[in-house]
Amino acid sequence: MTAPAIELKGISKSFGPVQANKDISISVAPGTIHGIIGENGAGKSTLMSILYGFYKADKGEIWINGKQTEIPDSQAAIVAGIGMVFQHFKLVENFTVLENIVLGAEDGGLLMPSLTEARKILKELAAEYELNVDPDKRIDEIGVGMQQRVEILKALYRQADILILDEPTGVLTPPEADQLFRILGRLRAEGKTIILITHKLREIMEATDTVSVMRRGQMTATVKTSETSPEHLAELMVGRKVLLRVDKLPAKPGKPVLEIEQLRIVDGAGVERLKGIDLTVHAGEILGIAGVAGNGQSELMEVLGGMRSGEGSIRLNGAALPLHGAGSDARARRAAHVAHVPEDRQREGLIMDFHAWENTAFGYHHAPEYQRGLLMNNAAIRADTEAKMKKFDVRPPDPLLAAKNFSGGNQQKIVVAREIERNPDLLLIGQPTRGVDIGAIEFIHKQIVDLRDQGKAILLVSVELEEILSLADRVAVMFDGMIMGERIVAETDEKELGLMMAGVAGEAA
Amino acid sequence: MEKMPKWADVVLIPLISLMLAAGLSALVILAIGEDPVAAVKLMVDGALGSSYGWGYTLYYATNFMFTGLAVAVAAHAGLFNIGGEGQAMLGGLGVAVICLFIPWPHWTLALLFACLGAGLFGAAWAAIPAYLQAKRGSHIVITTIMFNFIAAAVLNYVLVNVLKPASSMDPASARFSETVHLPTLHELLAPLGIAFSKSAPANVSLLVAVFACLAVWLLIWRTSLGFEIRAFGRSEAGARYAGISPVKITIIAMMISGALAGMMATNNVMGEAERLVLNATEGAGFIGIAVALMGRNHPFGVFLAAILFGFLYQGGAELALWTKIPRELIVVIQALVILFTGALDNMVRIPLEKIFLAFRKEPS
Amino acid sequence: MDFLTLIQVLDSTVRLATPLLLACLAGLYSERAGIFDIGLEGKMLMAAFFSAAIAAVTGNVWLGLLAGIASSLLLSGLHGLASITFRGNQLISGVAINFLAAGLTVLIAQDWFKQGGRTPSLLSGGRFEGLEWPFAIGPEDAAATGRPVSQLMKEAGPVQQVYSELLSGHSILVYLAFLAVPATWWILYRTRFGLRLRAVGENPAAVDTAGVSVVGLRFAAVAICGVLCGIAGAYLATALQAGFVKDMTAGRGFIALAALIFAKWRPWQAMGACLLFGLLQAIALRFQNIELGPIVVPVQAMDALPYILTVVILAGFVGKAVPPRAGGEPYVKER
Amino acid sequence: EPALIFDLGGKFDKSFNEAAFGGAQRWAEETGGTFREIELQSEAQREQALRRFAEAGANPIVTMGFAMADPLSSVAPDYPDTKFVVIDVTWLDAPNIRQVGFAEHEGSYLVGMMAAMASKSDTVGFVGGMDVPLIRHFGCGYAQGVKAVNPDATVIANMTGTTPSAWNDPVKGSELTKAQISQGADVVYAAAGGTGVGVLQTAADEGILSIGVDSNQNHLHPGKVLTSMLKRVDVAVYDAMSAGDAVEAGVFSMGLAEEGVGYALDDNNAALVTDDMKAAVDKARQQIIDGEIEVVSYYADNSCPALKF
Ligand SMILES: Nc1ncnc2c1ncn2[C@@H]1O[C@H](COP(=O)(O)OP(=O)(O)OP(=O)(O)O)[C@@H](O)[C@H]1O
Ligand SMILES: Nc1ncnc2c1ncn2[C@@H]1O[C@H](COP(=O)(O)OP(=O)(O)OP(=O)(O)O)[C@@H](O)[C@H]1O
Ligand SMILES: [Mg+2]
Ligand SMILES: [Mg+2]
Repeated sequence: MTAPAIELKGISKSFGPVQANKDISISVAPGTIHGIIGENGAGKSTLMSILYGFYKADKGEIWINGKQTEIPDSQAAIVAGIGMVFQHFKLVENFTVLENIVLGAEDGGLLMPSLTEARKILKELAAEYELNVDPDKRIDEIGVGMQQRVEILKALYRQADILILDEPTGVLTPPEADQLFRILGRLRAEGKTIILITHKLREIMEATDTVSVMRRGQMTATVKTSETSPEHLAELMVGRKVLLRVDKLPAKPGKPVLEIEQLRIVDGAGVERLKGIDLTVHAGEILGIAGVAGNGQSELMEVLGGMRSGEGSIRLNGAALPLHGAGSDARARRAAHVAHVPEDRQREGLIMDFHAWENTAFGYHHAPEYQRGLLMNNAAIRADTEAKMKKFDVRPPDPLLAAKNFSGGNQQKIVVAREIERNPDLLLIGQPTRGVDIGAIEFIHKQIVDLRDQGKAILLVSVELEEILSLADRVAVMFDGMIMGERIVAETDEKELGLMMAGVAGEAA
Repeated sequence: MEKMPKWADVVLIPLISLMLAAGLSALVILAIGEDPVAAVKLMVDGALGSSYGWGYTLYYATNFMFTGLAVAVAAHAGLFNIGGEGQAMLGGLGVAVICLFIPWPHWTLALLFACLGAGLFGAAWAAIPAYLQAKRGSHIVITTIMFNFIAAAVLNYVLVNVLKPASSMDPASARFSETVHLPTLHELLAPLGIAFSKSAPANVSLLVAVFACLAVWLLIWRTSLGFEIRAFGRSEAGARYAGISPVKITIIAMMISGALAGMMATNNVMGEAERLVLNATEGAGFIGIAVALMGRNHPFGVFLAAILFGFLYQGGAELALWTKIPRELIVVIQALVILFTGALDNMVRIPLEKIFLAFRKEPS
Repeated sequence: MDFLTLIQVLDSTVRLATPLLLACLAGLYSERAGIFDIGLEGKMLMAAFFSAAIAAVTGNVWLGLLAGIASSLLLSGLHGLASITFRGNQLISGVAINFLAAGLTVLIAQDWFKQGGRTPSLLSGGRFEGLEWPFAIGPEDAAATGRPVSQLMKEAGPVQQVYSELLSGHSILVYLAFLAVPATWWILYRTRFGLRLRAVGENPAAVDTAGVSVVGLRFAAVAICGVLCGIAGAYLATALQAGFVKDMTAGRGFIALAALIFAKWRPWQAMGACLLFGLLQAIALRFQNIELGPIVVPVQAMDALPYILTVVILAGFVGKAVPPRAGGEPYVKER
Repeated sequence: EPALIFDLGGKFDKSFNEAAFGGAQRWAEETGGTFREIELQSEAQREQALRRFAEAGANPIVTMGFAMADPLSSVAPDYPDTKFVVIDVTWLDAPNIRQVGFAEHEGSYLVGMMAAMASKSDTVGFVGGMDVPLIRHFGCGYAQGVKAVNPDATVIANMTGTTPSAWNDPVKGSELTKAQISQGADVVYAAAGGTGVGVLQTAADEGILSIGVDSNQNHLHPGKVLTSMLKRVDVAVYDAMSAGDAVEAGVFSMGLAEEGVGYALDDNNAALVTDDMKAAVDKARQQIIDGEIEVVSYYADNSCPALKF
């Protein structure tokens, strides 16, 4: 029997008070693809970063090919034959592809010979694995799919036998993802060992040989893929049976609330991010926007929320909202009864160092009920916060605790409470349940549906198709800054939407 | 969960940093062959042992309160205003213009307008780097440094070519008229029957500075503008989400900061020298950095730290007067305070956090 | 202005640009590696003092140079400790270092020499003296002909004037500084070290995950910065002048910083910027107010011009200065 | 106990302030007394230093330089029992200030003559410190001396700056000297406080002669400093300290007759000063004292017959 390619024994790691990995052990056989799944924040990236020497474990042992190996830094990992493609790429943006690949793996003190040599090897690798990239393009000139290839090539150039990929398909379209899996298959056939982190059960089922499940820093199970099912894995992931559909009555759409026509955005670098969007959201309905991350959904939310300017026209209840200049900022949007739960609550929706009560006023800090003469009425804000915390079951219900000291789900509840309780005409809500535990997911979903049933319009952006399918009434798919098509949720399925997400246009709805 | 209780952050860390700085300073004094204990005694005596000493300590402290507040307000907006020196110089120009060219009937009125003039000049000098940062992305630290030098050149030019009276040799403005003379603590306290040294320069600007501390506290923690400044300082993306204009807040915060730095001139130019001289600021703009760091950007902390530095300054002047220790000792102490409370903060913080974490873990 | 005067102004430009250039290149290494350094001034000042002090005591200028470099390196180490090891604020660390140098130099000078914070004047062995090139007009020619050098120079042809006045006669550190420019270019763009250095200033995580030590690279960059600042300081005290006086750097560290931004962190352009700023200084030194027809440019305007130009460049009105992307940020892996 | 306040150039400027220090030192050695002293770092400190010494009971308080005029005028009335002494100020109106001025133009005249006699190129230089009437006063006397010997000689004059930092900028002194040398000057007179150190250094490096000021600076570069224009600040300080708190207030002028100014002759420059030179200069000295030669003062109508600034 051959020794496992990787064996981790009792790995623990904490970041200050956060225990990211607790006594984790895992073993991966050589020449296999091993999947790792788990909710956001479960500790997957941390574990792999430890294996790659990026973080140092507090406790535990690493065995590579049957030998105990110290991996104090990435150099050691590379020497041990490990390569890793991080969730967030580690590339030098204004270097060329070639320079990125040789960085750290140069032979000799002079650059030119290394680059010449690397160019040759790169050509061979590209031919062998269908990984074509232009070695002289700068990283900031190529797309994310290309950048991922560069990362994979970096590992192969360093002759990695063990390849770790952290959520590689999050930024890829389905066809790109398919190609990736073909390449992985070929690598496996050559005897390389691959660890694949993903949230997508379908990818696990299709591509892996074995799969491990992580929950809250612990390894809950390792099973053969052939001996499990998506439902089983989901249960292992969240620790109990998962409710796949939200209970809700059919929508009763009313008059149009939000009408978007020919909306365009050109970013600072001159790239067109939105290429003429037309959308309508009616009162009493939830319109979901599906799509692979980075296809313009964030920009759409930002321009609607008043965080950036654009061209075209948007009307709210028939009245035009300015898209740039005076009156186009987020404050004006709030005044027009548009509420916005942003995609990234920690970066945008909250000030992490502010107390909960300050965050409750955040964005509405000019509201008359929060003022007393020239000063802010802190007492009123605190009382209001307490009421909202109670209603949304925020734990602990302490307005004086800083936002960063709440758990992700409770942070999200603070944001959702702040926005929904304003009783807006239009709610923009992005990734409402990202990194939120299952109990909070159900609660938040219910709040959204309730708001709809009060006859409000809701625009929901999510990269989780499942969430869209269970929550939205209508769905529009975005690809490359355009709407590929709209569907009634009840009349479509994952497969059709997946094709549209890949840029294959469906017939207009 | 917090890594460490708030009091440790606000009190313990600055205290330990200060002790480290003090310890090293003592070593420096030892190294140049002097007795640190005697030096400290002399400093305490000279700075706090008499109303004369207090008068100077408070005079310096007034300067540092203004510049410390200036750094603190900018810091709340996430901006490092290293240009307090230049803004204070321009503030001096503002005061000189107000005092020289307008015949004031009474000092109260003059002070009011001097505050305005100084604030306006200081704010204007800060507004340009702020605008360039907000609109054109120029690094504000570099631009404010550059503006310090430009301010020095401007002041130099104005003093030599414009304000210098024809008959005079030194590059300084004419003396202000008697009517704009600000009452010193001696004059203020005499009616209350309190005897205070006649020759110490601490004056009514001290009250302006204390009032400024209060006003800044209100502004930062009690007004929606302060709320926006703090929010922007913590997260620019968050600010944009909340409808807080980064451009507007950057410019406003820097202008408030510049105005505060400029208002220092009511103390040193109007209250003390009663004319504008070259280098009137004597580096107070830079000391503001140390003061704000020590005071954790809180007005009350700034108030305390300003008095500490006022003490250091007056004590240091006494040292230079009565011993062989050069005045530069204060510069070294100032450097060490900035180093430990600012740059080497983590050196104290990380072990402390570990200790607190260990204590918390054990019971559970 | 006649040709010879022009050459003389340029000659003085070269002398005055040298400390700027050395400090500017020092900053270039540090900032290209992602460590902002507003402490150039302090390091130069420290080096100026120690080089003059040791040269005065030993009478050997080379020992002085070494001492200057060592003292500057010490401050670099402090900056590294604060900004790399303890991930502190690089700007604040720089401010502290400037004050530390301003205070310590006077304190130590007073303790050692009791001359009010200066060193004794350096005698000839304690200074870097000008290197007369072969065939350049010099004192020997004056002695041989019995006429002053200035007269001989005036009568010489333009080539000889450029050769004797502008190129010849500078101290070895001047030539070293100008040689450092191509050397820096070569290191930065043609060596492995340069590639890594530039990378660590752009994205330290990329360097880290590529198996190269971020801390090591950054300390190396900061150390090179220290060495160059040390030479710059030693040049001031032992070549440009004959001894240390307090605050003798007089803002040159900040002008160098300005030049670095002006040059957008590139070596050849850094030389250009330093020569330009050196020229401004040379003009301001030689002429008080400059009359350009009806307008009189006050000397203060010349003094302020480097700073104004830098602000203009920073504002992006004339090209945009984009600093290394990771500049100023400590590399923090674990929050 | 007397006190001494140095001006911004600092106690060891080898020139003006150092001369004062020398006088105080001599007084201390001869009487065994002690004195307080402080070196100012900035304009803003002047008043504090004055007050601090007055508060501490120092008497007399000797101060250096015209920049003390303004602070003195506001501090002196507050301490009527304290005697203040100020060098280079003669226009204040206070009963407790002793104001000492020097006839710098007379001393400068003498060294100007020597410069003209030593020059081979018939071109001599003058590097002034801060551009104020006082320094023009120096330059004017110097130029008159030069022209007296050689009416065709050229005098190149430069000022270092317009602010007090001009007293302490050796780099600039050095650059200005280089410029003057390239214009043919082979004797340079520095009246620039600490800046002069750079002037003398460069002159020595480039092989021309220089003339020091205030203190005897001949020893700085033996054999290369032609002479020094002595301004007996040391005597003024010594006298004031010797008189103690009984020092007489009022305005005093010290010229050649009072031996308040002169030129320096010692071993370091003996080889440079020819007998002819010495004879001519000593003769002129006597003639000035006797009123046979009138050296025009720049102060008379703020202009100079022999030199344009
Ligand atoms: N560098 C860090 N410093 C401090 N805490 C961290 C750091 N990286 C991760 N954490 C914390 O450790 C925990 C595990 O994070 P990790 O990134 O490993 O999760 P994950 O399973 O990869 O999640 P995701 O699916 O979102 O990528 C989280 O609570 C996270 O906030
Ligand atoms: N650096 C400091 N120096 C002195 N006191 C401080 C400092 N920082 C905070 N405090 C005081 O500590 C208390 C808590 O600080 P802080 O203002 O951040 O808390 P808070 O809960 O927001 O209270 P508040 O609403 O009164 O501002 C307040 O009374 C404040 O004045
Ligand atoms: Mg992850
Ligand atoms: Mg508070």
